[in-house]
Amino acid sequence: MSLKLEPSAEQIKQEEIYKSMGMTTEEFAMVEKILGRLPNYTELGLFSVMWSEHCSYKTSKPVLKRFPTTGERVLMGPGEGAGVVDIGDEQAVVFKIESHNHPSAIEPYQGAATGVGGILRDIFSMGARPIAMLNSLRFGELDSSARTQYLFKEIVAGIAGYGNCIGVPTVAGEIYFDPCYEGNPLVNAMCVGLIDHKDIQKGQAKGTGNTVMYVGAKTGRDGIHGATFASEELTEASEEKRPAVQVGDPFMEKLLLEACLEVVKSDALIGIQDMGAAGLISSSSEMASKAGYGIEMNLDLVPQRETGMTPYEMMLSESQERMLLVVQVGREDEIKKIFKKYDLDCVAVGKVTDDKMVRLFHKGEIAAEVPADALAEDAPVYHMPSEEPAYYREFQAMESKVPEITNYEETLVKLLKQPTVASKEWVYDQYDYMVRTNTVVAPGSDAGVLRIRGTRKALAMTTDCNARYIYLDPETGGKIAVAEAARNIVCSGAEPLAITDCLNFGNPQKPEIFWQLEKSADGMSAACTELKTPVIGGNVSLYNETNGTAVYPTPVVGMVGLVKDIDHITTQSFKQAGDFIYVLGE
Amino acid sequence: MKFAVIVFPGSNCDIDMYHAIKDELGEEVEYVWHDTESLEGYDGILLPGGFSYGDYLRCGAIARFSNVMKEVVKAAEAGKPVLGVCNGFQILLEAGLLPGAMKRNESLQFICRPVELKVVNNETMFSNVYEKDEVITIPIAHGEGNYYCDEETLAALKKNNQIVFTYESNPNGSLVDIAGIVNEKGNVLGMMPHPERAVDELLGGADGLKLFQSIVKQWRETHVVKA
Amino acid sequence: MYKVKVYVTLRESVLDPQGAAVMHSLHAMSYNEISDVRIGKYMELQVEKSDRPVEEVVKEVCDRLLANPVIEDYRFEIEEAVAQ
Amino acid sequence: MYKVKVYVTLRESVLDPQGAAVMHSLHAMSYNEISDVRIGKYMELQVEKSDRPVEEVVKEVCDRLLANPVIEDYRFEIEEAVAQ
Ligand SMILES: Nc1ncnc2c1ncn2[C@@H]1O[C@H](COP(=O)(O)OP(=O)(O)O)[C@@H](O)[C@H]1O
Repeated sequence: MSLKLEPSAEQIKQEEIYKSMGMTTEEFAMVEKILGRLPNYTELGLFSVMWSEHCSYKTSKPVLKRFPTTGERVLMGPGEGAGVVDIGDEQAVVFKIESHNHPSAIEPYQGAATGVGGILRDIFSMGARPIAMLNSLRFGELDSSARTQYLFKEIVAGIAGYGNCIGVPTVAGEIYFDPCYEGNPLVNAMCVGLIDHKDIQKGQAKGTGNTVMYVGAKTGRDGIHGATFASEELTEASEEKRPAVQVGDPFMEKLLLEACLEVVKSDALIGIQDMGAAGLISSSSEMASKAGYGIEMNLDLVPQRETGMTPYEMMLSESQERMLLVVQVGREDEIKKIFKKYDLDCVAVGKVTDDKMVRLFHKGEIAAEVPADALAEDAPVYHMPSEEPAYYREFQAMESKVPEITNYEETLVKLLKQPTVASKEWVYDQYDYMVRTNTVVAPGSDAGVLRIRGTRKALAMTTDCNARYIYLDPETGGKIAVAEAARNIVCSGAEPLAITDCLNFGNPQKPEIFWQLEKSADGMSAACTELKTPVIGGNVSLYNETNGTAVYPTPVVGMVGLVKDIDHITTQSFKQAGDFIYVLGE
Repeated sequence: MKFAVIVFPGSNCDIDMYHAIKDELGEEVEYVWHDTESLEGYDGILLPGGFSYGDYLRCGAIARFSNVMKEVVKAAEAGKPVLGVCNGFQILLEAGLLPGAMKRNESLQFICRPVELKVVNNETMFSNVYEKDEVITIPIAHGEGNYYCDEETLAALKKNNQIVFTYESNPNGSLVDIAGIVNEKGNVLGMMPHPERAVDELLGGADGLKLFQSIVKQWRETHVVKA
Repeated sequence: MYKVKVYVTLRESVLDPQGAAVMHSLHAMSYNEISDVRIGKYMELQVEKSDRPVEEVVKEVCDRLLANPVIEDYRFEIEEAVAQ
Repeated sequence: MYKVKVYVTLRESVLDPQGAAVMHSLHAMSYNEISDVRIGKYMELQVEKSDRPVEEVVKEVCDRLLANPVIEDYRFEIEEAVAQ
């Protein structure tokens, strides 16, 4: 049994093994205090992932607080899987953007593909049918290296591979090439879904005695984060067994999607949440904590793809295409029947308790026993020091200079040849942007536009962020990013509703980086307030650096707008000779 | 006329097909799940696009063993119109209802865009409303639409006038620009382009509608007693 | 139990777009000594003993599902394996 | 000239959606004796003699292009072939 090879609680403390999981001595002391004892290896693993930046937002929380998040139409703001905005007629739009930068840098095809899979689950776990995908990509200069070309090709193929297979059209996006992304490409994927108000789901585990069910793909050792496990101490050759990269199965996800959308119509369902980052532990502890209950699970019942998995491995696995459900006790069969139609695993693995604990059983023993709130809510929050960088002061002091152009034609042709400016047809031709036949405006215009069948309405959507502006002046740049998105929406004939954002930054422990983060959030907030487009959700990706150099601060804005009547849809192209051309603005 | 849209696990153009028939063509249509044992009562069978069983192994290879495929074969033998679009075409090839096989696109990339097709045979039950040699625009969206067959088969296709649609500008490497073929009897059509995506001007064109109208026209002529 | 290895290749007369692309990249990387590349599938099956001879089962499975006779050939090797 | 056979397989604990789907389908077709399917790639290369040892070239090509070391393993066999 590999369990026996796990270090003991005393060893963890004495040998500071928690450090190899990315936990500080102070944080370890907090855990010890919360539990009133030393954590065992599994429990330490739970805390280390749940308190990681990715799950807890421990350094970005203070920044996110600055965003305006409410508005007349906002039905659900940040906090759930995705935000929800009212679009009339008892319908709502659900959307969110998320990063998959680091996995894509290691294995571009699968990294990008599973990024698409993850954001899709965030949308359909809300009960919404995903209707469109968008993406925002950043690479090094295209001609700089074979590696960059490889990343570009594979990432695009990965997005196409997953999205096309599951049958959700990819309708818009943006791509920039700049040397700052050479070692650290950015892959942000956004998904937009449509829902009837009555179907909106929450990820919550309510009602003592209700049943916790596991559905979808089996759990394997994939994606247990490299930094958060001490593989050598576990078993020899365990490195071999634990690829940090997950492989996506869009076919499985398509079945899961259809099954979940059937299940949300059942009143036997109480809560549903995607097993994304930190898999079983994040979904279970968050669902329990949100509802003010606890969860008890028997890990022997978890469907497993590999043999001999430890509780640590099962709880931290990031195997894709899985969901956790809470179902009214006694009505499990109704739910099982739906999943059976799609040939999916659907297994009762535990129950809701009233003691606010996450309690895990494995082979007849308690493998972990931790307060749900402590995992989901009580991560420390850090207020990082912030400092205006020297480069910024230099730029501010510089005279602005207008480049001299002698030959307009030549300059124009040169500009159009820049990969960042050139047509992206090579990319979007690989995306099925038409499947489900609602795409009125395909990639190539300002925003993607989809009609809503059975109504006169349509939705316009775009992603935007000019990171160079943000680098030069984060606050103004942040405003520009939101304003650009709003212009793209308005130019499509829609009224901007709200935004989602993905904050891609460097290491926040550097005061200059944290300053960029704060300032751009301030700029975005100001623009959002002015334009009445609240931030209804988003994602943070920090530590985007190679060899100590950060990428440009890249807070990607995803915006959705409502077209009241499909007759109002406008596109970018000139329509006929003789029409007047106007320039608006300054 | 009543159509069945067969839904395999992983089909994703089922909805598009359904709405094309119901909203634009104005005929009756129902979804039929892959494990259905009978297709009685349906006058036309539609195999939609998508990624049945993830297109794992080979496109269409797994789907062709579904229960419902036995019924599709029966319907084809009975002379009912059977239309396979994209993945549906691939399934018909794997099932042997049409000759040949699909390879990956020459570019090895998935391609989604509207393309021009020529109606080279307008005498089938799927193309009788088109003009001969009419050029129409219908979108493609596939990664494996590079049609292949051996020389003998090709000669037979030509001889029997089984090639219905060809690409004006070959997007995928397909043999002699083949975009769609019928079986010898003429009641099973497989095509890579998506006519169901081209039935509404709002979405960029309606050239695909005539294909469905052709089916209905032929059916009326043979089934509806003229008053 | 048996471990069965199945090799599925495109028929010789069929052009292999994937192989061609890989060869193209190899030449671009200056591996000029590589003069041909063909890409097929390699499958490993685990087959339990049953009342039918394993060869028969494997052959049937290859003919029916694993290979497409219109464009592919296959061959297989069977090894007796020790159950774990 | 050499004929080189390269086998690329997914690393052991990496999910193999293809293999899983094929196995599922085989069971639906009642081939219950088949208890596991893993699907990988099989490639045949033709390599001309050059001043570098063929093993070295093939290994390099596998590492650089033919296999993805993050999720795949490979092995190869080299046969001396008679030029036609
Ligand atoms: N990654 C992508 N995915 C989908 N569509 C894209 C992507 N990148 C660019 N596009 C589309 O290409 C068009 C042009 O993009 P871009 O060159 O960034 O110009 P702009 O930002 O001025 O609209 C837009 O319609 C955009 O939606």
